Amino acid sequence: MKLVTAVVKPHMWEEVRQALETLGVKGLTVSEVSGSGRQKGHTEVYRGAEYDVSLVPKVRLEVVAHDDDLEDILRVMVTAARTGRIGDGKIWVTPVERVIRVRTGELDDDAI
Amino acid sequence: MKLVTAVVKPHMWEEVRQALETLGVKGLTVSEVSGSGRQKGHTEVYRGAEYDVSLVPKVRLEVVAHDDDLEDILRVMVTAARTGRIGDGKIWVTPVERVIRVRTGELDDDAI
Amino acid sequence: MKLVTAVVKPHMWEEVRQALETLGVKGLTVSEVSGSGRQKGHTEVYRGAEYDVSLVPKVRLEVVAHDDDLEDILRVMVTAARTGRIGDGKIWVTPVERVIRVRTGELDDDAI
Amino acid sequence: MTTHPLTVALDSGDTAWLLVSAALVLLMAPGLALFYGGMVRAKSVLNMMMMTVGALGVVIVAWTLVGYSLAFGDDVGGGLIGNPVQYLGLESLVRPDADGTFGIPTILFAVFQGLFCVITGALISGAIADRAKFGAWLVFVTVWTLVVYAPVAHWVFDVSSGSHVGGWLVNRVGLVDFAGGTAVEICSGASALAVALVVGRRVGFGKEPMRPHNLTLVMIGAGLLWFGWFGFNAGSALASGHKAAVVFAATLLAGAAGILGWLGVERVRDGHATSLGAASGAVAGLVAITPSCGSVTPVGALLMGVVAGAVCAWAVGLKYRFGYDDSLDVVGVHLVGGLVGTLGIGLIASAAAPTAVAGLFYGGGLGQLGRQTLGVFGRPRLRVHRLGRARARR
Amino acid sequence: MTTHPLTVALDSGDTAWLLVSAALVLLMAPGLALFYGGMVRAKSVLNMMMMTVGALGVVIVAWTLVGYSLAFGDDVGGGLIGNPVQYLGLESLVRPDADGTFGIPTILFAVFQGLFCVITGALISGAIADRAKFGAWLVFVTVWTLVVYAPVAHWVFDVSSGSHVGGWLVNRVGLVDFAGGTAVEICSGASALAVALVVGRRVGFGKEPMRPHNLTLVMIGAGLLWFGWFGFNAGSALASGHKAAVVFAATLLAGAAGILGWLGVERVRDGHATSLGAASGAVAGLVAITPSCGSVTPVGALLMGVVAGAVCAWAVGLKYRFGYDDSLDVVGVHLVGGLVGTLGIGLIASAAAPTAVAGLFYGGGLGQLGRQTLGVFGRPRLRVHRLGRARARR
Amino acid sequence: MTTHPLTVALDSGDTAWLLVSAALVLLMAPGLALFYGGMVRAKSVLNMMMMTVGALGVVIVAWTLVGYSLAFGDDVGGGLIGNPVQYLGLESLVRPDADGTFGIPTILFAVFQGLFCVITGALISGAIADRAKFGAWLVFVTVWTLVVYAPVAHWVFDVSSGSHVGGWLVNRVGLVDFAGGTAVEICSGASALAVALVVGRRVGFGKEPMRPHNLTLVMIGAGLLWFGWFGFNAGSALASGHKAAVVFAATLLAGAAGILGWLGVERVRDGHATSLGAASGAVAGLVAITPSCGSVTPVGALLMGVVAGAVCAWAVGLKYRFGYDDSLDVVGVHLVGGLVGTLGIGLIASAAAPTAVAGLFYGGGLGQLGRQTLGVFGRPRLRVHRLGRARARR
Ligand SMILES: Nc1ncnc2c1ncn2[C@@H]1O[C@H](COP(=O)(O)OP(=O)(O)O)[C@@H](O)[C@H]1O
Ligand SMILES: Nc1ncnc2c1ncn2[C@@H]1O[C@H](COP(=O)(O)OP(=O)(O)O)[C@@H](O)[C@H]1O
Ligand SMILES: Nc1ncnc2c1ncn2[C@@H]1O[C@H](COP(=O)(O)OP(=O)(O)O)[C@@H](O)[C@H]1O
Repeated sequence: MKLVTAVVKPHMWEEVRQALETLGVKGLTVSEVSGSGRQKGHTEVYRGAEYDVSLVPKVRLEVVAHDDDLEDILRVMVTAARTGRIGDGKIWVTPVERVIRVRTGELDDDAI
Repeated sequence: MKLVTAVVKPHMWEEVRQALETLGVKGLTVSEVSGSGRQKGHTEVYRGAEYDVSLVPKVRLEVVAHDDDLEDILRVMVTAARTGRIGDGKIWVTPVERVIRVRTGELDDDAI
Repeated sequence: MKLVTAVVKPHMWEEVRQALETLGVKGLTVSEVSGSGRQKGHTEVYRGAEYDVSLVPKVRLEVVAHDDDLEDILRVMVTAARTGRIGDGKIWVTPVERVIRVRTGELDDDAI
Repeated sequence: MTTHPLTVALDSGDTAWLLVSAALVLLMAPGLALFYGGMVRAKSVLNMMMMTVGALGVVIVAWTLVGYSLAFGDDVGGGLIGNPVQYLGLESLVRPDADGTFGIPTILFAVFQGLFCVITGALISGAIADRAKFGAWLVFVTVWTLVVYAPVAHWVFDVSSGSHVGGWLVNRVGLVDFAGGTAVEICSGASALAVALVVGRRVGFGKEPMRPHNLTLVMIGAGLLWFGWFGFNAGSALASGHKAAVVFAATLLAGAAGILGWLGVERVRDGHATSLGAASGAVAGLVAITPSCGSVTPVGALLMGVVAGAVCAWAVGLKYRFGYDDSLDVVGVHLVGGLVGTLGIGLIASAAAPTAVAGLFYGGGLGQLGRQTLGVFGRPRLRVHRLGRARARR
Repeated sequence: MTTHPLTVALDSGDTAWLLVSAALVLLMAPGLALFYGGMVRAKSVLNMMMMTVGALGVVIVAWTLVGYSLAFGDDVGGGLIGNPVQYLGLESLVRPDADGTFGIPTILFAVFQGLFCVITGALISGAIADRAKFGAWLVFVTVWTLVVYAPVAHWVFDVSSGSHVGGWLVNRVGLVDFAGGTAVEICSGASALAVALVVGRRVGFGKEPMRPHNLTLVMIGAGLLWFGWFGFNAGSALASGHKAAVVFAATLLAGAAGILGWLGVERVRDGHATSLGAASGAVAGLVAITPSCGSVTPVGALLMGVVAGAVCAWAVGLKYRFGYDDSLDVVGVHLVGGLVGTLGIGLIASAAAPTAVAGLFYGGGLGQLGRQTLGVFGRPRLRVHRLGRARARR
Repeated sequence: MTTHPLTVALDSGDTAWLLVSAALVLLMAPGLALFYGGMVRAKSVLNMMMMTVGALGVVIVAWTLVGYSLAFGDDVGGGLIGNPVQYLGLESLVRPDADGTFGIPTILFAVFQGLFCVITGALISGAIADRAKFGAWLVFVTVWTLVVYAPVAHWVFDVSSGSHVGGWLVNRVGLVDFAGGTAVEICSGASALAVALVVGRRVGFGKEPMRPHNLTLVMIGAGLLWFGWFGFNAGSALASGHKAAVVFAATLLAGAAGILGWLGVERVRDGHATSLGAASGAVAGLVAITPSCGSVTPVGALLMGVVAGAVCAWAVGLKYRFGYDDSLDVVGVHLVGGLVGTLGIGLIASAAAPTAVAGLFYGGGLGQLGRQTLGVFGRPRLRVHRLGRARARR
């Protein structure tokens, strides 16, 4: 099993979620984050004083997936989240050793 | 060493924390997230227009643990977080290669 | 490739970001979290009733890194985030199997 | 009801002040909604605010239709209540010839009094925060308006006509209650205690932390409340002159001193002052000065405020001891603060003040203290009695 | 303009009430900013609030320089507009001898009316929330002040002088419009419709969810608006007396009933009442009572409020049917509510009320209903016509 | 102090307006708390708001006990200060026979003036945001009330009695200062500069970004402040009539023009207008019109506002150049804005306005400009001198 973590632009996460749903992937966890990278932040001016805001708002999606679904998931995620402009974000995959569904106690592949 | 990530219902995290404490596990990191899965979101109506809110608020707990403690931790977490209703959440375990305590520079098992 | 996750004191993250920049590491993802550990929370009193607030605000930094850069990154992070007082936080490293840059579709080491 | 020459006696200055006062009391509704809304947990804030706004809706309608008549109509039942159809729908007050009793339009007096009822009713909602159904609340507050508030108002506020037995608390007993320490503060506090007991505790009361979620809202709310309170108290003078000015000053002074009283207790007991304490202290001071604002000198007002602030700061802890869940301390602040103010008149009223009554410490002997005590403790006993029955039935 | 003895006629009470009323109407600007600001998405809240604040800046300047003269100057063009240089910069109103027309200082009347223009203009911004450039908005609202509002105000509000043809809607047509149902509510609603059509829809309208981001702000805003509305309506009596009191009562009652009307529709249609509904219902009731506050009895005001609340609750859904994107429902609340109030006078006006006009249901026959209809439907046709041209040019 | 016939001269309209004005000035306290509270970082908001609320508590008590006597008592020390025991505890003002000097109750005047002191004191807290201990602040502001504010108020506001040398800035120097440009704005600004220098900079000043955390709060606060300012300025007329109306209009116009002035500078300098700029501009305009509101025509008020808005927008940058950390720009807005307004009188006062003084551009020559300059620059020198000593001792 794998954990797919995607950091994408804030208004793209809904697209990604819908794309995943077409694959039958319904479970996912979403959180608000900020990112720094090639995309520049912006400058705010308050009473003449400039403040550099280096962080850009992003949304992080986490999906625990079966090994077999991984390629499909990555493909639709990249397609759905892409705008082609700097700051589209990153996706990374880490190995998962155990999964448990709290409600039932089901394990691993059954729990996803 | 392992990283245990648990996504649970918002009002259950305190139970989980207390359950972990009985094991002597004190360190953990908590964040607010939203989840989507089998549990349905809800509909809000503003001035007659319906808005589907598909995400459900959840809390994510992250615990870096010794390999030996893993089973205990999973057990008490599942027990403490379970309500038996849809949306109780997921727990997943990923391998950890290095751990450092910032204050002392202690490493790995000493740092947990 | 590795994922370096650091949980540090809220006002230290900017130092860490700057330290990483001196290494040429620009990409990172930041989120607000709360932590529990050795550092005590505080007590708030409202109308004579005491409320224990056990969680302490922290900031989590996530950096996906090349294997070769790992040691340098850990070193500067620990140095930059250290205040020497309890609650300085933890850093942990997990293995990463795949990385994708959404904008270009570049893979793995090219995508970081 | 023929046209009579008294209608020319409308005073444009008095009317202006009462127009403003009524608007100020209306503003107390959003003020209270924010004050309460900031004190509950985040998930309850809209429900909390809706209780005040909903009360505004139904109470005003009920008051217009029959409430005002019940409170200010000619005696029915030996002064227990006013004639419910006398000013039905307030229709008869639209014509100018309905004016004349005071220097202000009668219809303005009617809505000013209606807004008192709104605030008193909305205050109660603080005791059942987090666990009241909106629909049930609307029904409750409507019934309460007609069955609890209107009679009490008839006894306390209906003093205009000497032939009315209504107003007996003031006319006969000799209670001094300028702007509603009994009808508003004690009544809302006692009703809140009753309702909190009937409705029962919140799930998790005493175990889960239920922290106020937004103290900035609490501060905005307290600010608007205080601002509105000038209309409440000084508007109750029903004229713009020396009396209103003395009352205004007392209202300012007691609120300011209330802040210091509450913060002082916090400093000593908890080690540091809090912003919730400052807001609560101001409100406690204002509650206590409500009945007494026409009876004390400036120093008396300061005393009243500082004592009320300190006593209420201590009284909000009682609910943990006695185990009733008065979520937002309506009892601790309004019932206790109202008692401090109403009984305090017996102690520190000054004959120099507009109501011209002297309390014990100002050379007036025990007489007024007795009258105040009588005025206060006649009614609550009735209510607690009824409440006992209500609980027994559960 | 020589010194004349009328200047001694200034009434301190009337003046006090108008000073307060003008301040209250100013407070409607932040009230509106919060009401609107809470309703947009989080990313637009500052832009939304800036539109009101910016309108306050430019409209007041434009009004001071020539707007007031255009609206209240002597007739030019057969009553189409006032003489734009008559009160240039309001300079001539600084001297006491400019007073005398009413019991209040003329300069106070001028700024009171200027604040009406500010609110009317700022209301429009709700229709183009999320997609207006600040600079373009400032230009628009300045031009609109001089080209749309000033003439309409000349027709509706300039009734002081019998020799003026301006004020013809009131003087000649016999329209009853106490505080600006046509000039303010219908005008802002119709302008909003026009602007929403010209500017076009938000990206994602009808697809993306665009939820109000902060209902607490909406509540604070609605509270301040209501408070300010007392100045708007009862201040329009231009005197502190019986008339102002009746108007004040109607303003309170209609707002309260509006809450119940809107919440009732929500309960039936959506299954539960919302806090946005409560705030919107109060505003809908206030909109409808604005033209009619001087013409109805208390029960009439309750009726007006409950009907306006219910009708507007239904009307805000129209934009989805017709496909125009009126972001914050200026059309559904102000245009529709303004129509309810203005036409409703023809039905439920009572001869007992200050304007002494009887509507159909109060034994007045169809006459006033006809006059109200004529007053309302003369102008919008003109405007829609112009709009058609504007869109064609795009 | 015997009963004298003058007490019948109380005017109910004037009294109504002053009752309202005093309530409005009280509302400036929460307004200021929000305005400041929104501007600091999230972690400081409650501390910031507490400074205003705490000041309200202690200043009102100090003022009631001896402050009012110090400011308005009979001369002591050759007019340096008033007799501190003359109106001890304001007790003597409770009886109606204490009235008579103006058409309003004297006790009302006393609390109105006390609220001025509250606002002036609370303003100072903006300069030391984020780094003041609450307890120390309470001590400071109490001492400041009695040692700094009361004497200055004695020189500027105590003009009622011709035999008083107090009021010499107005009576002798001929300074025109309608509602407190010197006593309030310049005094708070100069005190703030002093305190900021003594307390020193925030940790991280000039390095760490210290962004305002909640501009919506700033906007609410600015709205309440402006609303309250009508009471501050037009209430200072102490009567409801032509003068109050002219002052009211000027207060509205200068605020609106201030918005445009500040936003204009932002547009040119930074490329775009901000909501913090709009709020700040309104306040800057209001600060400048405070001394001058009785002396200018409407166009003069617009000028005053736009210049103050622009100059203050530029002046807030000075702290970075000179390296003092005036957290919320009390110096840049209140000291500078107060100077613009006070000196501006010498330039654009119009003889047509209530104070009947002509400035340089309105044909009045250099005389008034000289008097204004003298009035302003006599005192600050003293204070800076004292400050130098204070810093040297550190
Ligand atoms: N090495 C990294 N580790 C973690 N997150 C990263 C890393 N690089 C980029 N990110 C995340 O991806 C986002 C987009 O990256 P950026 O470099 O701005 O654009 P792009 O991916 O299009 O080149 C960043 O805002 C950050 O949240
Ligand atoms: N595949 C997944 N990857 C990541 N998070 C998941 C996944 N499936 C579920 N979750 C998280 O677990 C929560 C509960 O899941 P849900 O399917 O609603 O209920 P249950 O786990 O009881 O079947 C979700 O809200 C989501 O946050
Ligand atoms: N086992 C753990 N798993 C996850 N996060 C941890 C763990 N231990 C500590 N943390 C995080 O590190 C923070 C600091 O830890 P703490 O024990 O308070 O201080 P220190 O690391 O200086 O000993 C905590 O607030 C928590 O966020």
